Amino acid sequence: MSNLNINPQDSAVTDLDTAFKPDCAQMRQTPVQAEAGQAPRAESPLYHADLASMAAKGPLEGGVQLQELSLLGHLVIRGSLDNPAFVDGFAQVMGFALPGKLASVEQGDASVRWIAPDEWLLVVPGNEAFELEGRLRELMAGHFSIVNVSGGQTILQLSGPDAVKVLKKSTGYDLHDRNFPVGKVVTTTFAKTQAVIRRLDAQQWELVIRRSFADYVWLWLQDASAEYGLIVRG
Amino acid sequence: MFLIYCPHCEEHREEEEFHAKGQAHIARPLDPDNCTDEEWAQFLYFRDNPRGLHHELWVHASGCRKFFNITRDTQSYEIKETYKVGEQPGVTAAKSA
Amino acid sequence: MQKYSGFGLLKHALSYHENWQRAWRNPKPKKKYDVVIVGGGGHGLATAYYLAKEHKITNIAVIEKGYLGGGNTARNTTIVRSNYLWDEAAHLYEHAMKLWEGLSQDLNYNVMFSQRGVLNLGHTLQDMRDIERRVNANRLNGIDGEVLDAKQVSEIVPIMDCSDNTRYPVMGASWQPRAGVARHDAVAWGFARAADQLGVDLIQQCEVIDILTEDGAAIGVETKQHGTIHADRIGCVVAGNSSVLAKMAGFKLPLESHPLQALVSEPIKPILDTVVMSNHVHGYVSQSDKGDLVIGAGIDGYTGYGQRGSYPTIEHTIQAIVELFPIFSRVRMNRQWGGIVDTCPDACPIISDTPVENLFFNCGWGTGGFKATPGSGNVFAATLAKGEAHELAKPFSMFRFHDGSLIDEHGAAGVAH
Amino acid sequence: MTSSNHVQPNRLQNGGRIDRSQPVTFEYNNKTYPGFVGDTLASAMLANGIDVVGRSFKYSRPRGIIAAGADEPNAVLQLGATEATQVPNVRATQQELFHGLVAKSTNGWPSTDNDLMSYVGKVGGRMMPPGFYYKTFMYPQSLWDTYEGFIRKAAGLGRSPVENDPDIYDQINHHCDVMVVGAGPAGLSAALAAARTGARVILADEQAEFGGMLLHSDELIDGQPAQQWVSRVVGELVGLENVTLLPRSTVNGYHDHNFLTIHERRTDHLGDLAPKGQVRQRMHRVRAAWVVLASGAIERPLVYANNDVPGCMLASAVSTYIKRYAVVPGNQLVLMTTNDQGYQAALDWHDAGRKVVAIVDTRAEPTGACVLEAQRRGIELIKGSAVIEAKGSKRVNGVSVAAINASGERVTGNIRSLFCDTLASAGGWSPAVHLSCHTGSRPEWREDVQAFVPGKTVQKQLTAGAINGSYRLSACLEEGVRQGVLAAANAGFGQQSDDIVEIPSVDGEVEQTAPMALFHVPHTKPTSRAPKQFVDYQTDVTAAGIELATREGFESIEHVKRYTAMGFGTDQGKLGNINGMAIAAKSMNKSIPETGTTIFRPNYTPITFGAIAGRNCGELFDPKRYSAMHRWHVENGAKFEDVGQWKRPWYFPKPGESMQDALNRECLATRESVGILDASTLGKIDIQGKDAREFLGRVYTNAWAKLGVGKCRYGLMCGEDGMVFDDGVTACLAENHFVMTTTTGGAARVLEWLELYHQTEWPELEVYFNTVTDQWSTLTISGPNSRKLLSELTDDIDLSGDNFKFMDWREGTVAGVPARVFRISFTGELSFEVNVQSNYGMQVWEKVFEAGKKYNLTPYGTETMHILRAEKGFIIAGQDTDGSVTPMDLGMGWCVANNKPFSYIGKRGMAREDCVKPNRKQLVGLKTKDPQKVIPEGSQAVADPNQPIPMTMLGHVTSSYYSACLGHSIAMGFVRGGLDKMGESVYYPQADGSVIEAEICSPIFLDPKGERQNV
Repeated sequence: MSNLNINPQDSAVTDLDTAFKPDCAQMRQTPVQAEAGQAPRAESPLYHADLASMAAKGPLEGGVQLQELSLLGHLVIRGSLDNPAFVDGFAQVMGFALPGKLASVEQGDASVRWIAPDEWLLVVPGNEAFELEGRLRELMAGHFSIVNVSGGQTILQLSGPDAVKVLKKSTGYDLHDRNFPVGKVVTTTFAKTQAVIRRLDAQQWELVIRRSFADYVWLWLQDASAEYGLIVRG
Repeated sequence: MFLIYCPHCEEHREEEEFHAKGQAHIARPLDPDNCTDEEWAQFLYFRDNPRGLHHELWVHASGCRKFFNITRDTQSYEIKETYKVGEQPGVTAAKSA
Repeated sequence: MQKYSGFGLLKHALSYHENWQRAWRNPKPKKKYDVVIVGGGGHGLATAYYLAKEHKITNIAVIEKGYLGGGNTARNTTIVRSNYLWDEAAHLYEHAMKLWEGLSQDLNYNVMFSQRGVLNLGHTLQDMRDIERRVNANRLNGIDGEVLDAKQVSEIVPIMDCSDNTRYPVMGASWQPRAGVARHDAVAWGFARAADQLGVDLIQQCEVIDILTEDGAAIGVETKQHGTIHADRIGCVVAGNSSVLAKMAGFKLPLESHPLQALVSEPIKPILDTVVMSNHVHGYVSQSDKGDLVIGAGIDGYTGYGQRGSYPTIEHTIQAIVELFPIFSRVRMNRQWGGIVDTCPDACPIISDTPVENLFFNCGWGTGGFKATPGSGNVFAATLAKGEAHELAKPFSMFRFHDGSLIDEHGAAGVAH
Repeated sequence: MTSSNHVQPNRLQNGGRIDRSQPVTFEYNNKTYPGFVGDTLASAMLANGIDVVGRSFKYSRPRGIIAAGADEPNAVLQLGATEATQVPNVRATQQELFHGLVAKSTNGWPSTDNDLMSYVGKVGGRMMPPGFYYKTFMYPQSLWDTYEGFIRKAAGLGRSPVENDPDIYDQINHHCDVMVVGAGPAGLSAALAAARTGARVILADEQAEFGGMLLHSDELIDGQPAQQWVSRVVGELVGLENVTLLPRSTVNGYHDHNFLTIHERRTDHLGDLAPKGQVRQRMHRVRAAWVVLASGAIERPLVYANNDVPGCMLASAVSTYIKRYAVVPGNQLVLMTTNDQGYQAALDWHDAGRKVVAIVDTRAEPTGACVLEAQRRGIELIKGSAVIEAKGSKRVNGVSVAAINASGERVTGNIRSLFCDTLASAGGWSPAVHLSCHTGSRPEWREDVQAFVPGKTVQKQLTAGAINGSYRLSACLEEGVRQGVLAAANAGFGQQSDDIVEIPSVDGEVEQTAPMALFHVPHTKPTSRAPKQFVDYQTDVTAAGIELATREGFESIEHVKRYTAMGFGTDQGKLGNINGMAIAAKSMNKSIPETGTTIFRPNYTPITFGAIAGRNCGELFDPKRYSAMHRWHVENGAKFEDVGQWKRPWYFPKPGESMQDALNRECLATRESVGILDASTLGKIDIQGKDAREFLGRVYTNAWAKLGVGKCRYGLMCGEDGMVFDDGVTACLAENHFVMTTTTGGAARVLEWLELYHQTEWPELEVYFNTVTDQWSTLTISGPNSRKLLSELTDDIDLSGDNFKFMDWREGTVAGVPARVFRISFTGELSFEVNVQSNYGMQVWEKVFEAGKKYNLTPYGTETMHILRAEKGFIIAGQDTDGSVTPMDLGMGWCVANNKPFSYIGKRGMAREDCVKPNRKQLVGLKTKDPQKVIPEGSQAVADPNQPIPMTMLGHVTSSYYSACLGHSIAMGFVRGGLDKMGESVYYPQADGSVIEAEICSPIFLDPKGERQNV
């Protein structure tokens, strides 16, 4: 494949209608009572592993620490950097600009990761996702999309002196400081699935993984970190 | 195992992140309904399959999910260049001949 | 020409094996032949043999750029079976199977065809549906086959893990008792010796660099080492290099040449006396008479003429073998290698005339070439002799890709629901 | 039983690098022997005077230890104290000794020491030239199986364990700037030079200790003993954080783009079984910017008569055993050499206090400094001669020496017999070019060093030391430094200049004089009649065998190799290949370069399957994907079906219920009241953008232009060939917003398909695709009571038939959770698909069950889903399609819109000549004459069951079930021209000889008007 009739570069630019307001169905996906407190039970992808009681029982010594940051708001944001209405819209709502290639920005309890040239992952507290999507849709225009995937993935934090060894067993990507400075984000293979890997500091890493693979990744991480000792954080 | 430069991520990645999608620059006929069976078959099935320089389509499946092109020597497996869809190869059999 | 036999061997032993004749001559090519076969692999040599034997055309040259049987013939995992799904393929492969069954005697060369049976495992409900479908079709086509359940499979291969504890438990298998393995090099050498005996010139170290045509018809080949060699008809049997030759003749083929890897363990005492194949977990294995576990790996996704593939492909195959045979975990892998397989969009071969008159191609066997060797040569010989496709070859014309009459042998895989 | 503290007859009182403070015992063929930590199994066996370590594969000849490393062909043993820890084919020269090691020789019956097969070997030996089995066992044909049985008995070396492996293996990935292979003098200096630039360096060596030949060398580097220099360099490397040192690690494969695999043996020196919690072996997967190969060279033995009698050894191995392990493998030595280096073995032997009977130098007038050294020790030197034959059977007891001509082709003098028990031969060196060949590069012959060296390569590869044919220590050190600096500079570290690392000096290095090019020692008899002269020991390939191969016309070196099996052993011909090529060349009157070399493939030395598989086995072989409700399914006794990587509930048997009982119950409950299916695994793709609608029209076969907001539509997806490959329902959420569903197995494929066309064909269309498969949990509530049930869980969705029509969707709240409810049906019943964010899937599922009790809400799995849809004649892509059927073949022309302006994917394909020809196989319904009989899926249809084989088959059964609701079996299948054959009979011959007759009918067995779903 790969057609020669059209040059996507040209077409992308020529067709850009930045005034257009896409008509999409935004949906509040978390119960309204959530704020009221008596919310229906929400289960994160690793709910069944009951990390909390593992943390209570589990060892306190070890070279690797693992924690699930569950039930956060995940928004996949798609758009073109050639579309000012998209770029500025984001900046106005978030107060910071979309990060460039393989970079991330963290401000307060919001963080955004570069995923692809036209794709970013924005993570915010679970109960803010809906309102935030609304504001973004308000201020953005032209060709863009926002998809709420809060139920479809989860975040694992891996830290400790041996965390990098566990990662080296799991991905072929080069994790060395020179190639993977703090703040960098890469989407890559992870064991036999994928993960969005972000470096939080010298010894702390973040994995964004898909819900249906969470149990597999959990099994894998326990196995890979066994020789260093795994501390589970509730 | 190949080490492939993704022109979208702008860095080298392991082959395991990519899928090969066959020969590049095969234009879908603009008016399929007026193609002969044979013309359609050429688009559908018939390939250069060269020993030597090959322009091929790959996708960064486990990365940015973007398709792009590679010019590769199918004998030595050297990758001569990678370039985005819609762009033209800089290295061709004609040029290197 | 001396006949091979136990007695002959004894006779030669007494004379210290000093008087063995050459297995084949090393002739200088003539200027012109009735038929030139490009490609001295198993299929090309078989073609020459049957042309001479069954069609009495003996003014033939087989032109090989390297050494006889040095391509995929020397690199495959030697599995021979005929349990294909569609009638066209099933009849072609069964034709080959029948020839295999008398081949050693026919060639007076022991190709060590060992009918130890082949199991094609099923790991999902859809696998089992496809197996039922294929075996039923085989039976009605006169091809031996049975559908086995997991228990029957474990009775045939007790060392395989047929329990429910595996990631993809074995649910059953198709079983073709007449299938098996053969000594790959011996097949090429046996056909070569027999063809030579019938007067065929085997020209090694002779590379074709152009196909000569005159108003739309092929008249000969230009070679690097021996200049022009003319021929009334030309048959190309060059597997992975088919597209390269087609280009010389000015047309394209519906082929992609991919690396296909294989590997062997160190020789171990006999422990596996049948052939086990699993498409679902991607691995197949048999044990050779030397004791090596002969293991076939998956096909790499890219075009490759380098006779090597990517390491992850080997890893996935070994994972599958260890999953099926956990006891092999401490056994060691000795060597790996790769071949170049010319794959067709419908996973079936091309045995066909071409846009160029008097030029015929036999290619596209993909991963299924070795098992077809005698059948492929046999029908291609008939095709070359008569100038039109043998009955069994007709469905495999390259022009089936124009009208869409494909014979989809991997279609049955389908997608999961 | 020998006592463990008995003396080791061949062990020297002092010297060597063994740890005499750590004595250990080991078992060989049921006898216990002493040894030391620091020994290899081979050095300990030699120390204990064990001569015979195995029987040869073909001729069952007694064999002893020849070499000291990876090149050893004979000492290949079975290791393991327990069944589960058996390891076949362990090379004793590479196995470190540990306390309690249990080893057995592999061939030989009743025992290796006196093997009855050896008589067969002696007598039959001459009946077994290369390729003998191609020439025999053919007649009568019927006996081949029997013959083969005998051949197979002889097969194999060691045996596989028959219990599962208790050890674990894993993998780890590395990236480095400079990968140095081999830690001898060249490798160490290369690694140090590169490391000092700050480059990331990995240094790997197959041995337990770094240093290579320096570990048994007397030479001085920078004025210190070589061993001190080694520990100084290793010391510095250990201190550098940018350096990774891997001892006991064999670089076994060199792959494209500088990807290397390293096999590290982490615990094999500690015991049979890895200490608890430890990884036995680890594969390192390395991506290197630059590679320095410093893999050294392997000494060539000379090929002479009976050169396989135990006691025949490599000269360098003799030195290694004496100097590194303090083991002298005999009492009286005869050394035959073609070069100066060979002398060292005799000098070491003499200095160890044992007798050197003579040095036989094949050169007419050797003049090197080594000659004076030998004379200084009073060793007899026999010039211009060769050992043409060894005597003895289980141990050398003498040799025949004779003068040979200058070219080494003829014996020219009388035979002189010498008594000795050890014969060392030094035939020169073969660079270990193996790794450089793995990526397709062919080695090149260098006349001046009489060896193949690495050839041109496209890899970012440098070479240093003996692999280049540079055998002098000073040269190895210098090349190491220069290549280390160059590799680092190429990778962007330091600048390429000579003064970064000083090149170590070697004191008092003596000039080497020219070696003689001799491979095959002549005999008084022609090769064919002389006693066997072995080239490849492990495969019993002899010089006569190679000559025979060429005589028979096997002239390509690949032919010779394959015909004789030369190089096919577990040592891959490390000792024999070059000699074999030389002999083949000579017998064809060609030069070695003309004859060419065979190409080496991975692995350099064999590695366990377990290590290659790593952790990707058992539970972790492939991911298991679960829906948010999986825990509930497990707790409620579901049986699961593998669909792609998903674990889907197959059916929910009650205690004591058969599968069919369960299916009947699930079907009836759904049709009579209400059932529920977890449909979360269906692929879901969110599609947004101005041109989303246009895009759908191009990838689906039917029309999408007019689908209104709030509506759903079923669609078929074809390839460009017009063959159906996926299907599903897509809903219009808003004017520019759709959600597409795909088959469970097709999800990833469809998303990539959409991206492919968007990115490469229609980039001008404004649309974005995102997977939301995991985002939504889908609860399919189906059955006449589904509306009642749902109404109890929602108060903001008007479920009435008038306001919520079939194929509509609504947004609202279900069980307190925001939901999208689709009124679509795959069962033909009134049916609602409730989609909630997966974090709430389990919660809603449970609430639905609470409310569902009074309606006998019944969970069902994929099998019941299949039956219910089959009763309605709905297809399942992948079961009722196989990549070779068009929508028309499926009788689904209603789902194809040919008036669309854009020529959608599949339109042209399905218009091809063969796809529109009449009488194609078409999908129809099948009613069995015996209503209780269920046609097995996969059965093949024929018109006349009595026709002869091969029968003409009309098509096959794709779906077939017993329908409890209808009280009879139902089936769908393909029949040639079936759509025009309604009412006609087809027959399904079964394996048991029975035939099932069925009538062709509409595939819609239940509620053809669709009233049940439209209430």
